[in-house]
Amino acid sequence: MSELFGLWLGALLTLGIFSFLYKDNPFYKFCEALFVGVSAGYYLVTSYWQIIVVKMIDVLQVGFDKMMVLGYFDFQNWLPVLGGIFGILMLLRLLPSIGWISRWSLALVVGTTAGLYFTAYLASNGMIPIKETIVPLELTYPKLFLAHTGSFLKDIPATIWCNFLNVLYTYGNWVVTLGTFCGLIYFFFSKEHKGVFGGVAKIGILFLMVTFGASFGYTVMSRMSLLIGRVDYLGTAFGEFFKLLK
Amino acid sequence: MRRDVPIVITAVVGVIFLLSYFTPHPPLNVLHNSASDIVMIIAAFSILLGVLNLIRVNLDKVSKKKRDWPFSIVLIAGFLIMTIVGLFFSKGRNFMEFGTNFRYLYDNVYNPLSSTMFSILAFFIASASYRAFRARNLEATLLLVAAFVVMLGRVPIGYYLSSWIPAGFRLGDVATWIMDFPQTAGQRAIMIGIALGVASTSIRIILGLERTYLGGE
Amino acid sequence: MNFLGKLLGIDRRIIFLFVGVAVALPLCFPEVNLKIEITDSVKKVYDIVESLPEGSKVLIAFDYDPGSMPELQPMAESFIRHCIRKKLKMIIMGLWPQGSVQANLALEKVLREKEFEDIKLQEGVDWVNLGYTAGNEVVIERMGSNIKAVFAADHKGVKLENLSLMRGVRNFSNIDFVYNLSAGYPGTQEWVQFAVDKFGAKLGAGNTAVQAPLVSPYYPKRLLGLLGGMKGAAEYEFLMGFPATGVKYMFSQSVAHAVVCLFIIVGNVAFFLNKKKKRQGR
Amino acid sequence: MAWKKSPDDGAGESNVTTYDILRSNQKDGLYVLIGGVTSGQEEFLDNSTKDGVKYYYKIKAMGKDGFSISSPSQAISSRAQWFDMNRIYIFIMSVILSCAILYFIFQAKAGKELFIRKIAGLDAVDDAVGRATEMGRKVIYIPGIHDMDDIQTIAGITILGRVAKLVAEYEAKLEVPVCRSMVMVACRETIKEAYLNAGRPDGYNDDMVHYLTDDQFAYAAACDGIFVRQKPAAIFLMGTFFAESLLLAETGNSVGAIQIAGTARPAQLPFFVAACDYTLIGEELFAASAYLSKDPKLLGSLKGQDIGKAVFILGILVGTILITFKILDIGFVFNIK
Repeated sequence: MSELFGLWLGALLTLGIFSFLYKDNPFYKFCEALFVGVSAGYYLVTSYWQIIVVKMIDVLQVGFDKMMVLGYFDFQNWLPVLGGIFGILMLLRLLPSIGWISRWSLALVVGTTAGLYFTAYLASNGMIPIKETIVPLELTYPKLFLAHTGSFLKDIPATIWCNFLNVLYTYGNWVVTLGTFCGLIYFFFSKEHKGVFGGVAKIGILFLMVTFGASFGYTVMSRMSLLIGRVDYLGTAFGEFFKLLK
Repeated sequence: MRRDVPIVITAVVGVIFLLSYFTPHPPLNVLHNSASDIVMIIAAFSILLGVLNLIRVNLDKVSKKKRDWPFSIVLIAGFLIMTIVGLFFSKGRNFMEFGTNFRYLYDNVYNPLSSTMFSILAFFIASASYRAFRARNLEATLLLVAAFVVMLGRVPIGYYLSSWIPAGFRLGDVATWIMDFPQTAGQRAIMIGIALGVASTSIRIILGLERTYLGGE
Repeated sequence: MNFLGKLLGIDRRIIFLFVGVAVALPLCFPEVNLKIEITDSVKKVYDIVESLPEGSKVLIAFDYDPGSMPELQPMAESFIRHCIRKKLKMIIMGLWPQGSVQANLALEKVLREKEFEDIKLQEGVDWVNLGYTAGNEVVIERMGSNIKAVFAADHKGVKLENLSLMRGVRNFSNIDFVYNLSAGYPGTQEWVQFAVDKFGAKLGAGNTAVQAPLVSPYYPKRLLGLLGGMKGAAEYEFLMGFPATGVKYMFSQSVAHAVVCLFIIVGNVAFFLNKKKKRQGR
Repeated sequence: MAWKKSPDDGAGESNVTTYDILRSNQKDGLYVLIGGVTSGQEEFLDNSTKDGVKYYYKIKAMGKDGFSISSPSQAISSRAQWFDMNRIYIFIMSVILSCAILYFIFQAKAGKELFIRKIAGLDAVDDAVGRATEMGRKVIYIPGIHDMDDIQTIAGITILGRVAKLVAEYEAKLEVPVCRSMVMVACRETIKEAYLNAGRPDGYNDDMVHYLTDDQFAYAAACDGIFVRQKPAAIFLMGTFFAESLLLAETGNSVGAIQIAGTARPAQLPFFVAACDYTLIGEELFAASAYLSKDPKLLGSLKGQDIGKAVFILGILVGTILITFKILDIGFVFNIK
């Protein structure tokens, strides 16, 4: 029974969110408020159990045991203390007179981020794409074929099209190298986009537009499937409801 | 103390973590690996600040009977129920196991709300593409054509529309070509740019040139 | 305002309505049978399962969560259906915490189907569910030397030694086919890099539409077959001669895509006519 | 470590299927299984050692019908290094990049004029805030959904500093709903400082920034509610965004707000391009705060970035030519281990 109740509750909330598509209304406001409250609670609970308990208290416990039983100090197990101290400093915000101390925690977090991101991004976003872009370019003529069925006249459009696509695929790497080059030129800040430089930058923008269009079209499918899943869920819930009515 | 200590902390910590990438030697490697945990712990503590702010703002709405105040009661109630159930009535740290009260709320309240909000994207993606994909100029046309071809190339309609062409050259193959070549090129240019932007921002932060988030005296 | 102007600035709720109907209506007519072009990579998975002799052992890795159910659950169901038809032994596991739960849902659903009414399958003999283990690709790597070192017991806590199906299963060399359902990390990429490259497992996979192009370069050499998105799920059901959820969803998705495309076309036609009119008016 | 193949490897019936690697602290002690490889391989890398400790290894060849164990290896110990030689090239790249950026920062400090091209999205910031003032409606600023441990969030907050100063000067109204508690604290500090610099410290209050929830979709639901009910004149979306990008941008568009967005998440850029008036693409997000501040030191760092870009472009061109004519593959320089 509680399972069925849960299903209907979920279905009702689903409808509440969908109602926003028509316009803002009390039903949506209710769902929104509930969603914000419940999710804030969810994150509080998860942070407590999975971070404070697992990543701090448990680790410290092991460090403490190592010290007591094995008699040696394992640096790694005591690092969470650092997090704890700066976490508590953060909470000093609640006391207006010394709230400014929380800036120390912010400074620690921001410093860590700046240090780690510099190399991480240089590696994953800088070096690796460059390595992947360095590939041999095709220097030969493409193989053209006259007709795919034997009779050229019968299917001129198809043949032209096939050759066209064949050429596109043969010189694909040229497109990648050229596109990466022009795209990077677009990002130059300290040179005015004029003359030849401006022209190349313009081609760069065109490449970016194709990129955006393609990844937009690419995402449509997965978004549609999410909606299909939701609508099917609603269908199941209503199905159960009508079964009960009968 | 208010202004200079944070700048020193940022600079010192920044340099340590920058170097830790290149040094597999203790204690730097240990620090490098524990960095995300330390930050997570700080974030976990500070979540209390946000939650108290949320409660305060909404209590304020209720007490002053501001617009839509009844919904603030719903919000606070939702928060309290979820928190109390999760902390005290759901098998402690195994709170997400099947059969716990917390899990029940997660599956039947949180999850439907979350996945519905996610699925609304299907509607928005349709209205955004109707409005944005118009052949106003060359750039908009390329955006439109690329989106259109990739969208069609990935479902059976694309196959029906181009079934007169021999296999290997159909709409789906054009879509693949766009994804594999020009799309890859654009992505790479963006990614490399980002790497440089991040590097420069990091250096500005470490040098203390960007410090608005630390406030003034 | 004239008609064209109205059309260009159409209330987006009308578009919402069309999309909603396009998605919901096809779901109400599951009988409609779309003709589906079968992709080679899907046929490969089907052929491999067809070629396995009765009693072969198949490992099914469920690496996704409910977020990807619409795409991957139909794939899981039809693969399990195929295994039961061919009387194969199924070893189920998950690298995602929710994976083995999804597996149970799929298994329960298939076992309730009419086709299998008379078949009594026994857990531990005909299938086992090893549950979830944390560790991502390291789990795969360690399974390569000894599965029992990674999974001591199944999801109900029964020791592996006491499961007759697991007797004689030491590592990938005792498994005839591995099928991975993946929605991201860890998933097919990790299975290819560890199970296939290091231990020579035979791997087929089903991926979400977003993931599929990322792993398609592995096909056909390192990845023997691949199902991509709802289309892949529908194709497999088609091959099985058992159109079910996948075909139904696929139909819905096609109509929805068509509606979005039609709107784009209408928008552009209206845009150009309007521009022409304005030019004439001037 | 390496060994010789078993004679049975690849030979008929009693084929070796796998090699198990066993390890111990003592030569005759208890050996524990630490990993394995399939037949045909002769190498194994042990990543689980403690530095300075001596280890002994044995190889166990597993066949279908049984196994055989090798005699113990020589004592081996591993040792930590102060510099990871695998990362030498990225180190060099880091040094070049840092030097270029620092050099131009100092040049700018010394008073050298630097040219920076126009960035349309940022030139529109003024208009957007001005419009909000005229209409008497709010400016809403969303600094993404990640925490302070993401550099995009930090970039978003530094841009907030510049926008908040404008808002203070124009005496418009600003609201910043946030998704993370630390971001809330940082945003408050930022806005307070901006109001102070604009000479309007009394215009600031803490309630301009308020926390909603950590959850991405609940946050999006609440922000959509705020958009629809408050009908802001301008919306800024700057930082890390995931799927909620379009939920926010499309609702913002429907209420007629001027929207300026920026993110370095390539997957979300198309949605901002489709639904917002202006979009800062990737690197432009990181350049925005320097651009808006017009501070020569910050602008200098942009010039330094361009030097890095030139080096990368050169690397790609030279590398491609060399590999096309089969002279040399310099890919290893950019390899990351």
